[in-house]
Amino acid sequence: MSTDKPKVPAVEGWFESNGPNPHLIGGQCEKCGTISFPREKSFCKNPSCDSTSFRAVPLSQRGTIWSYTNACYKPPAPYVASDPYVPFGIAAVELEKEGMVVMGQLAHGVRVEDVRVGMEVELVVETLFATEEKELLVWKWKPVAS
Amino acid sequence: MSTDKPKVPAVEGWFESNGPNPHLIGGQCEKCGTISFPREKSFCKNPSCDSTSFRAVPLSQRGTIWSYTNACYKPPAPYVASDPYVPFGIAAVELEKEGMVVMGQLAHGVRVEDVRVGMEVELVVETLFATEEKELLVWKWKPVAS
Amino acid sequence: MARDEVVILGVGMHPWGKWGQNFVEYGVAAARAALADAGVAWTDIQFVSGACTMRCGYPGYVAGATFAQALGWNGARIASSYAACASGSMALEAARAQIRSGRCDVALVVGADTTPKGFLAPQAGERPNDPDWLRFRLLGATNPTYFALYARRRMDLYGTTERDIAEVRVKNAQHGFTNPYARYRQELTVDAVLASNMVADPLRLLEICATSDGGAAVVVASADYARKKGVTSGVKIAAVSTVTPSYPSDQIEMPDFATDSWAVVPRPGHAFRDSVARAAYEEAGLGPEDMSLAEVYDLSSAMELDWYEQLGLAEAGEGERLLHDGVTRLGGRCPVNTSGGLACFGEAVPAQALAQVCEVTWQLRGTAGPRQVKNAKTGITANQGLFGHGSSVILTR
Amino acid sequence: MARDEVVILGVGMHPWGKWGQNFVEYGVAAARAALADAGVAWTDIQFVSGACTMRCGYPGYVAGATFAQALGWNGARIASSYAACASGSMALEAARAQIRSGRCDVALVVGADTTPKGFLAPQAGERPNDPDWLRFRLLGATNPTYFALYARRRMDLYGTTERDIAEVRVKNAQHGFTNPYARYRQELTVDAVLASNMVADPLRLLEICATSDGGAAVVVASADYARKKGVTSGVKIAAVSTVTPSYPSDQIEMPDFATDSWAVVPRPGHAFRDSVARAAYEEAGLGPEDMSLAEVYDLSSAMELDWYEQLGLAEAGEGERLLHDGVTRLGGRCPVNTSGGLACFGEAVPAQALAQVCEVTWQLRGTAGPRQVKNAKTGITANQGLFGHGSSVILTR
Ligand SMILES: [Zn+2]
Ligand SMILES: [Zn+2]
Repeated sequence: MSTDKPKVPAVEGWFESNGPNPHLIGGQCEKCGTISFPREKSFCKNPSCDSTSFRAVPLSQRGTIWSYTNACYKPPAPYVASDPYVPFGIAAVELEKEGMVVMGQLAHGVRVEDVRVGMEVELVVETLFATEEKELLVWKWKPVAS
Repeated sequence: MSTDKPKVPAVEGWFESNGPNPHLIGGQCEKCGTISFPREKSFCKNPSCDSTSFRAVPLSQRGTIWSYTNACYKPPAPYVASDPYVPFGIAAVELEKEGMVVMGQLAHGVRVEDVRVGMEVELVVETLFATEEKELLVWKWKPVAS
Repeated sequence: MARDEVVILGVGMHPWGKWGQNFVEYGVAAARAALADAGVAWTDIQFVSGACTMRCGYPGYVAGATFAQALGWNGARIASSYAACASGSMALEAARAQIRSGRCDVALVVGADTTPKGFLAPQAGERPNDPDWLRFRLLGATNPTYFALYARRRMDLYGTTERDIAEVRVKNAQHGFTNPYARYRQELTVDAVLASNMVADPLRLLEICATSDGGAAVVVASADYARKKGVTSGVKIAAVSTVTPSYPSDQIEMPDFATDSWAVVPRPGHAFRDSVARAAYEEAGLGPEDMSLAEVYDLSSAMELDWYEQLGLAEAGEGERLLHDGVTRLGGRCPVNTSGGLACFGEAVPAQALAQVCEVTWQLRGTAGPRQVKNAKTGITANQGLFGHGSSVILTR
Repeated sequence: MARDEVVILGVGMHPWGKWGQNFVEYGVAAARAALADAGVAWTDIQFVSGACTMRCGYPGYVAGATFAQALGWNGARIASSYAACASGSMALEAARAQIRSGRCDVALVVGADTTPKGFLAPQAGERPNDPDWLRFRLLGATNPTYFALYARRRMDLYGTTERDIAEVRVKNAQHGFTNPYARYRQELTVDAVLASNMVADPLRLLEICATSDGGAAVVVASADYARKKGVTSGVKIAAVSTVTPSYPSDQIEMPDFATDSWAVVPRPGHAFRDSVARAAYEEAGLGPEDMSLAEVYDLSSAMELDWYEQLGLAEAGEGERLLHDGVTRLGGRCPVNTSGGLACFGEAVPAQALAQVCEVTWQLRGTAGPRQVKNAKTGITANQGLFGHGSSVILTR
């Protein structure tokens, strides 16, 4: 999958892919501390809070699987599928500290048979798809090597 | 504007372009006689009529201008504009017998200065735009030569 | 706080299928059927409440006006409501509110759709601000992805088996088998269901609802108007719930990437989907034990098991028992999806919540034919549109 | 038939302009402003009525849910209404009906949009069944085409001059000059207007409204709720008209190619646009002579002259006299578009009917600053969405 093309995030500002500790970037309300993903920048999602100030915060790199599935058929556009199509897994992962569930693809090669509800996973960054010029990166979830 | 490419209507079943008497094709309710354009095929537009049967009828070739304007700027897609862009006129024409007003472009070369409310016009068929393979035809309104 | 009873005077549907016509035709056909059923002339209708479709261009966005124009402008006031799969209930509530506020006596509610084949996909174009576009782009997360997450969690937590899920599908096939409005009318075996292709583990092709063309319409009126028409024992609307979640919602919902966070504000006492029927029961002053039947939103067959519990018919994790005991089967205590459900209809988004109302109406009138629930007195519908649109209607006679 | 008064507790806007943000931000900013103005906490709102935008993906379609989620889920019931340019009034009526039917005491109505530059154009894709697509494809008929047809007919029938039309624009520039929410705040001369490029004869660039980003919100409540909040002399909703045409309609309407036919069924006694305000006057029990001001839909400056007559402020063909006599200017008997109108704001479709309500509310409260109408007691708004959506609101104090 990996090429010499430049690697860029498939979405701006949602995750940190450089360095040894890739992680999602959440927003934290400067008034009430509520965390959001994707990062809220305008209005706090806490209905009792009228804040409009937020800081970017790294989300936990590890969590536990809330649930999981896979995509046996090629998803429609705007998804850019591999050709030939290779099914991939998807997981919803609970982050304990943040008190939230975040979706992501399962890392390359991880099948639904390899995971179960409650299993510990960690965030990795992998290629989502490649264009002529570059590789588009996205966050994925991978079982923690035990 | 005219080429050797095959000429086909830009829309199916809205007007008759062949022969000496081009005309719009309306729908007439077989129950109450109400006329519609574009041709109604499913349900009568007369709220007191529950008919679902319609016949195709030719609409009057002549009418009087209800109002008119032009398009000084190039309309956006899906309009296919000439390049370079040439402004064109648009008229809403009242058909006496049918008791209705029908829009259409003004014939090539007819400017807003050439028409006025109440003026008699007749239907002509002209090229709307051309693709690599064919010319697309549409109905237009042209002042009756006096 | 109810001051007025609102009565269902007439219902009508256009059969579900893949007909290749404009959605307007299905809607007008359903509307004319409902008007005929009600014995009300179109020209007497004072308010037209359309459920929008986003797939059919401008006419779909302004569904109320589109149907009013196609039926022939009669000067009625109009509304066009959108709430994804819950649009029909929102449109029904809009009409009910007009009647209860004294602004009209009789209203027509219509929903219809023409749906493309395959996965529901976002419209063309780059829309990096639209979460519904991004979930396809970044995750390849289709609608079944979300249903599968719920199903797989249920399996891992409660021990639900693939066979259990298939049995829901088989039950609904048996129910819908004789429904003339259903698209899929064939009996199925558990083995046939389990032999169909996996789409999103653990959900198979036959356990995920298809996309359909279809239309449904309802004529509603004030009790006074109904009396003047000589209708004294009609079907009444006891409740319409159109609730949204309470913060923080801990259920991952289409098309979101993440739930709210419950780190700062604790989770509310009840989950969002539990609150949908709860609000309806509260308004009606009734409970799950009063329901003679239920029409629920089986986008996946597994989801129907969740609904048993969310409607209060069973405790959490007890849905399978209900199924196996035959409680939710025709002849059982509270048959679910007597129409055959989405399994036999497929989604026609703006029409489906109204189709549920049609089915419950026929059941309460005792005119449901071979799929009739004996002595049906009260029925509930439930569904949910993405972006937090809960929907539940309770009808009584 | 009115049983309950519905009160405008608060109004709020986000300034109109080209800000390049997501529409949700404008809506939430307007909502927070309206809540603050009303002194009502968001968590107390029981019903959220969103006016949809079709340009901003799924969040735009489900505007009610989108704003509710962005403000923080509070469990409120929601509606999302679409009626093109009349969407705001439809959303207001949805909220009013909930209050009048006793289903809630206080509701929030929100509309916001992000609008692209240039002509409003249909979404991409081939949609040969969609008249809104076909009018672009076959005729190159943009929105200004229709406004120009009305204007040119007026000129040929009534002798309206290009100068008359420009003078409407100049008046509205004078009105909007000091409005902090307006996008265009510059005084204009007739010569400057007439020097701007012709777009659709006889309409020039400065006489056709631009497309804008913007947001507007209104908090409405039952009279009981208002009293409990200590509000006893607030602005009240006297009428909301959301009528459709009566068959056969002889006015060519966007996006149609033709009118109805009046060969079989004779035309009704009044034209569609005349019926819009008429229905509002009827509900309010008031007439044009009672109006202290009006906010009308000047998609083109010429259209404002039509509205004078359609609102009953002048006989047909007498609109120009009203303008020249200064009746519709600040200081006149019934100033029109004191806000500056769409000429100074530009279209932000789902927000604009609500922006009209904001302006009339400020005028009736006497807080409109330099553009205050003296002793304003009653105001009317009027606009129209394509596909036959009439809209008019009357407010009183
Ligand atoms: Zn906060
Ligand atoms: Zn007829």
